[in-house]
Amino acid sequence: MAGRSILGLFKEVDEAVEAADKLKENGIDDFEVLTGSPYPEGAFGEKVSNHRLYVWPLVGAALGFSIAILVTAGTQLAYPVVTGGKPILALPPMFIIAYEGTMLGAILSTIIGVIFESRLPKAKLGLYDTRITEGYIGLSVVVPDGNTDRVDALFKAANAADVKLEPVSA
Amino acid sequence: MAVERKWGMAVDADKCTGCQACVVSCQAENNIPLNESDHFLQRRAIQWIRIERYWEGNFPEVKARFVPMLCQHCENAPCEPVCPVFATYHNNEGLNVQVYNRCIGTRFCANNDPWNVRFFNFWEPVWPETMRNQLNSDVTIRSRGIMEKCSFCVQRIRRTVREVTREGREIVDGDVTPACVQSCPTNALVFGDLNDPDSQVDKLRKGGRQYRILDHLGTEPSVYYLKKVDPHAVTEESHA
Amino acid sequence: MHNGGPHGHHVDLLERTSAEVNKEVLGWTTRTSSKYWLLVLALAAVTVLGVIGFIMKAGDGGLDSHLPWGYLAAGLAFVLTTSLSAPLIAIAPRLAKAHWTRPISRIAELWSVAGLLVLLIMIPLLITLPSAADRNTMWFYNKIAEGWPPGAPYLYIVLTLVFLVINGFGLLWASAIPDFAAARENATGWRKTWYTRLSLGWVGTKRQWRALRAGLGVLGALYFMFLVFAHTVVSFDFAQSLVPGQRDSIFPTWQALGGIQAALATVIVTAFIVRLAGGFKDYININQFWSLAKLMLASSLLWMYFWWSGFIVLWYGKTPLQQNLLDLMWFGPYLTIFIMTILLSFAAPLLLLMWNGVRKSILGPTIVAVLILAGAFLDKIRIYVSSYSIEDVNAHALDHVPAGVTPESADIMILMGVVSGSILLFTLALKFVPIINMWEVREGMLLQEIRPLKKLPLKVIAKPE
Amino acid sequence: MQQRPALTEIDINRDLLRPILATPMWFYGLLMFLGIFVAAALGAFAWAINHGTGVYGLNRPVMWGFLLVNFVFWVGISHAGVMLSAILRLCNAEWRRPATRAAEVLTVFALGTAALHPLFHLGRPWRIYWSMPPGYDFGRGIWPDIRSPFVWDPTAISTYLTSTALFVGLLLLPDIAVLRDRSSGMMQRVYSMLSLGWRGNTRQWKLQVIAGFLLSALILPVFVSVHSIVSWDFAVQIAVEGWNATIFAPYFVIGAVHSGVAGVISILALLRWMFKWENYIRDDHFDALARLMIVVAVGWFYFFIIEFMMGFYPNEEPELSLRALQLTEWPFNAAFILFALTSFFIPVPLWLFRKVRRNVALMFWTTILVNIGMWLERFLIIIPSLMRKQVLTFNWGSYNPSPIELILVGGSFAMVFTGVLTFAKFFPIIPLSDAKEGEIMATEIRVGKVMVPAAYREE
Repeated sequence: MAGRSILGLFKEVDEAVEAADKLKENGIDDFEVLTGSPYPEGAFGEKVSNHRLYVWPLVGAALGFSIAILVTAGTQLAYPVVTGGKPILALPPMFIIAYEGTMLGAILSTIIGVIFESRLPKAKLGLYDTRITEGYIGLSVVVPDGNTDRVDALFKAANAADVKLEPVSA
Repeated sequence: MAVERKWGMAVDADKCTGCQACVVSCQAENNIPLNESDHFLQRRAIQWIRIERYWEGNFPEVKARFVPMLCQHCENAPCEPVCPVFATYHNNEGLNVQVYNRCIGTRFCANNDPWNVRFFNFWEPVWPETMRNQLNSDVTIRSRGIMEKCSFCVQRIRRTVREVTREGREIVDGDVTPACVQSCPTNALVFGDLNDPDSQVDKLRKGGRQYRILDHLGTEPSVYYLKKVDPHAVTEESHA
Repeated sequence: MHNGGPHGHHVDLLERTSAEVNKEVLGWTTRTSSKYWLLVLALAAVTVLGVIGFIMKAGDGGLDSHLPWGYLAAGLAFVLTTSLSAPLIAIAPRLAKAHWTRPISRIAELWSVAGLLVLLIMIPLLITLPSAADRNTMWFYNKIAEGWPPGAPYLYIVLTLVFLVINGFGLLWASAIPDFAAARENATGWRKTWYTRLSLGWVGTKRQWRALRAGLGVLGALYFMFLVFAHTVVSFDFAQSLVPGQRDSIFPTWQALGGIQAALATVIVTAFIVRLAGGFKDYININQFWSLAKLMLASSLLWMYFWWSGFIVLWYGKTPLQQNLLDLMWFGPYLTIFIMTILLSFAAPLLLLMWNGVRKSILGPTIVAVLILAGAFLDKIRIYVSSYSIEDVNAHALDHVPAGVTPESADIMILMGVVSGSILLFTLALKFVPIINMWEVREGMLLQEIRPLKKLPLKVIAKPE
Repeated sequence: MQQRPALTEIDINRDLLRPILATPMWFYGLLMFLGIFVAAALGAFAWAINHGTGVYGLNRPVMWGFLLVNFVFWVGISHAGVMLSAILRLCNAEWRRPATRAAEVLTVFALGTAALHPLFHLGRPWRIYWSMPPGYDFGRGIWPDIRSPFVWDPTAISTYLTSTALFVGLLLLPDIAVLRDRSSGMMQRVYSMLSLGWRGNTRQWKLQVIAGFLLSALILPVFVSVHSIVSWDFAVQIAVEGWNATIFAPYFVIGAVHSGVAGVISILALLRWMFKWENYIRDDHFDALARLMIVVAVGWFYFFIIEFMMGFYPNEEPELSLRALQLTEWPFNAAFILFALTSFFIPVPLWLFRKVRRNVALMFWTTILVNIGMWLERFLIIIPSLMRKQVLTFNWGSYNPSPIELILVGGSFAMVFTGVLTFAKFFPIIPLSDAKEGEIMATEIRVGKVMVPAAYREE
C-alpha cells in the first residue's frame, strides 16, 4: 500500500473537531489525534481503540507468586536447618515473601503492558510537530498517494494552522 | 535426625558464692578479648558467663544474690529464627551454636535474646604481645562486627568425642566439663547430657529445687537453676 | 473510573423534578401494603421467639454466671457491627462531599433505630458480666486507687452505648428535618401532626440550611468517634478482658474495622431490597453499588490484613500464652468456623470483587455483601462464645484452652430473635421516615449534569466549597 | 477551587519547566550546601567501616540505635507518595494533581535513603548481600533464612522501590516528550531517548490514565505491606516486652501516613515558595491536604492510645517499668511531652481553622512539627524498649548516640533533599500532563445565580 501520512495542525480544539468531522464525511475514519494533553478518548469523535491491559497484571501476578513460592520453599528445603524450633517448611514467612513476589510480578508486567499497548518504544517519531506539546491539535492520516491534496485542502478549509506532508521516501 | 545427646547445665544458686572464677576461666578458654575498664563503662564487656548480682531485702537485712548467667541454649531459641543468614541455629546435640564466618552483624539475635547473653564485637580484639601465647588454639578468634556467645565449650565436647571414639567407648557422665564448670570451687555448676537418665545434671534438674529463668517465654532453656535452700529466699527470677 | 460508558439511570434521575421526587418517595412511605404487614408480623413472631429463648436460658442457666451468655453477647456485637455501624456510610462520604451517596444516605442512617435493641440486650449482659475486681480491664479498676474509677466497667459501657444510640437518633432526625417539612405539606391525619412536630417549623432559610450542614458535620464526626469507641469498649469488656493474659492489642481496632466492612454490606443489601420493593431503580442505581463495592473490596483486604498482623506476631512468638490464645481464638475448637469466616469475609469478596464486571453491577456486590454479613455473624460468634467459655477470668494467664461451646436451641432462638428484632425496628421506621433522602438527592441534581466535552458526553460534578 | 486562573498549555510549559530550562543560580548553591552534608555522612560511614561498629553509641542491651530509628522514620516518610497519589487517584480527587509526582519522588528518595541505613548499621556491611535478593551468596550453597524479618524487609523494600520508581518513570513519558520538544543539543537527544518516541495520540493518553489508576491500585497493597514488615522487625521479638504487640503493623502504617503526608505538604510548600508556583499549588490544595491530615492524625492517635494503653493493660513489670521510663525519666519524659505536642496536640487543633489551612507558611511549620514528633515517636518506641527488655534488672541499660550516628542522621536528610532537588532539575516535579488535564476538565455549573466550580468526570 503506497500510503503517505499527512498531518494537520490546529490551534483551536473546535477547528480540530470540525476537521475530524470533515474527514469522516469523506469516509476517512481512522485518523490519529495528537494532543499535548490528555483529552478523554472520543472527544474528537475518533475511533475508540480497545486494549488488553487488564490481562497483564494477572499473568504477572501468577508468575510472581509461583516463582516466590518456589524460591522460598526451595531455599528452606535445600538448607534444612532448625532455627527457634520453627518448622523446616515455615508457611507464614513463605506467604509474606510470596505476597511481595506476586505484587512485584503484577506491577512489572503492568508497566511493560502499558508500554507495549501504547506501541512504544518507537525509534522513529514519524510525522510530528513540536507545537503539539504547546496546545496545538494534530490530525494525522495515512492516505493513498493520490488523495493527499484532497485531505490537505480539507484541513486548510478547517482553518489548519499548518499542514505537513510526509516525504515520499516512506 | 534424632537427638542423641542434649547438653545442659544445672546452676546451684545455693552453692554459688559469686567468686567469678567461672568468668575468668571462660575468658581464658575461649579467647575472649580483654575487658578493659572502658569496655565495662561502655557496657560492651564480653563475658560469655557472668555473675549477675541482685540485692534482696532492705537495709540492714540486705542480702546479695548471685546468678551465674550464660547462654541458656534453648530448645526454641528466640535468637535463632531472626537471623537472616543462618549464623545461629540449633544443632542436634541441643546446642545453640554461632557460626562466626556467617554472621553479618545485624545484632537482631542480641535484641531477641531475653537473657542478654549474646555479645557483639564492637572492636577488633587485640591482645598484648605477652599474652599471645596464652590464646587457645582450639578456639577461633572472632573478628569485629560479629556476634559471639557461650558455646558450652564446644571445642572440649568435640575433643572428648574424638578421644572416646579412639578409645572405642561411649561418653559417660563427667567426660565433658566446660571451663566454667571445671573451675567452679563450690561445684555450683554441673554439666552433662540431659537425655542421659543417670547423669548428675538430669537428676538435679528433677530434684525439686529446679526452675528456669524466664520459663514463661516457653523457650525451653537447657540451663536449670536450683533455688536457694534458705526458706525465706525470693529471688527476682523465681517470679518468672 | 476508567472504561467510560453511558449512565442511563442517572440521566433519568437528573431529569426528575423535585415534585416528582417528593411524590415517589413520600408515596412509598405512606402506602402500607398487606405484604408489608405480613413481613412485620413474621419478624415480630421470630423476635418473640428470641425473647422466649432468652427466658428459657435465664430459667435454667440463670443470670449469675457469664458462662451461658456467649451467644447473646455475639448477638449484641453483631447488631453493633452491622446496624449501628451502617450510618458511617452516610457520614464519611458526606464529609468527603461525594455525590454518589446521596440516594442511600437515609437508608444508612435509618439503621440507627436498631440501637434500641442493643440497649435492651446490654442489660442482661451487664448483669452477668463478672466484676472488674482483681482482673485486668481497660478501666484499670482498683489499679490506680481502691474502687477507682467508680462503677467500672458497667457504668462506662452503659454511657458509651447510650451516647452512641442517642447520637444516632439525633443524626437521623437532623438529616431528615427538611424531608419532614416536605412531607408535612401533603400529609394528613396523625402523619400531619407527626411531621409538623418533627420538622420544627423548617422553612429552608439560608440560616437553617447553614445550621443543618454544620449540625450534620458535627453529629457525623461525633457518631464516627463514638462508634469506634463503642467497638473498642464492647470488644474489650465482653471478649478480651474475659480471657486472662490476652494482650492482642490489634483486636479492638480489628473489630472496629470489621464494623466498617459489615456496615458497607448492610447498606448494600438494604439498598438492593429497598430499590426493588420501592421501585427506586432510578434513584439507587449502578453508581451506588459500584462505589460501595470498591469500598467493600478495600475493607475486606484490610480485614484480612489486620487478622494477619495479629497472627504473625503470635505465631512467631510462640510463647505458651500466645499458643493458647491462637488455639482458643482460631486453631482450636473453633477452627472450622474460623475458616468459614476467612472464606466469607475475605476470600469470596476478593475473588469476586477483583473483577470490574462484578463490581460494576447490582447483583454482584449484593451477593458479596450477603456473604460478608454471614462472615461477620460467624466471626462474632467465634470471638464472643470462645471468650465467654472461660471460667476463671481472674487467672494470671490462659493456661488451658476450654472446649468449644455448641449452641443450644435457646441460643439459636436468641440469635434469630436478635437479627429479626433489628430488622423489625428498621421495617417499622420505614413508615415514619422517608427512606430516600430527598433534599440531598435534589441538591445532587443541582450539582451534577450530563454535558458533552466536544463529542463525548460526560458527567459534570460540582464540588461547592 | 474558586477564582482559579485559566492557564494555556504554553503558560503551563513555561512555568513548570522553569527549574529545568531556566535553572536559577541559587539552585546550584543550595545543591552545594546540601552536598557538604552528604559528603560528611559518607565520610562518617567510611570512618565507621574503617574503625568498626564501636564508633556508634550502641551497647548491650541497646543494640539498635539512632540508625534504626532513622530507618523507620524514612520508610515512614516514603509512604506519603503512594498514600497520596494512589488513594487520591482512586478517589478521583481533583486536588491531587500538583501533589502526586512530588509525593512519589519523595517516596523514591526517602526509601532509597532508608535502604542505606541497614548498611550503615551492620557489623560487616560488605556482607549485606547475603541477606537481600538478588545478591544471595548462592556459591556456598547457603541460603538466607526466610523466617527472619530481615529477609522479608529487603524483599518488601526492593519491591516497593522498584515499583514506585518505574511508576514515576512511566507517568513521566508525556512530560519528557514536552522537554524533548523544548530542549536542544545533548539534553534533547537524551530526552528524546527517554520519551520512547511518545507522540501523544489518544490511545497513548488513554493508557496513561488507566496506568495511573491500575498501578495505584497495585502499589497500595505493597505500601501497606512494607511498613508492616518493618514493624514486624520489632513486633515479633518476644524478648523485648515493649515491642511484642500485635497492633504494631497498622500502628506503624498509619503513623507512616501521618508523617508522610506531612512531609509532602512541607515539600509542596517549599516548591511553591522556591519556584513561585502559586497558580499550581494553590491555597485550596493545602486546605484539602490539611483536612486529610486531620483525619489521618485522629486515626493515628486512636492507634497510639490503644497501643500505649495496652502497655498498662496486662499490668506486668517490664511493660510498667518501660512506661515509667518513657513518662518519668529524663530525657525521655521531655521527649515524650515534645512528641505528644508536636505530633498531635499543636498541629491538629490549628488545622481546624480554615485560616490556618490556607496559610502556606503555617502549614509548612505545622507539618515540620508533625515530623519532629513522629521521629521522636520512633525513638520512644525503639530505644526505651531496649533499655527495659525484660524483668532482669541487672541488664537494664542506657544509650547515648555518638557523633558519627548524629552525622549520619543529619546527612540522611540532606541526601533526600538533594535527591528531590536533582530530580526537579531534570524532570518536571509537578506533572504537566496532570495540570493540563485539570485545565481541560475544569468547568462550572450554574446554580441559580452562582457559578459553582465543577469538573468533568470519566467514569
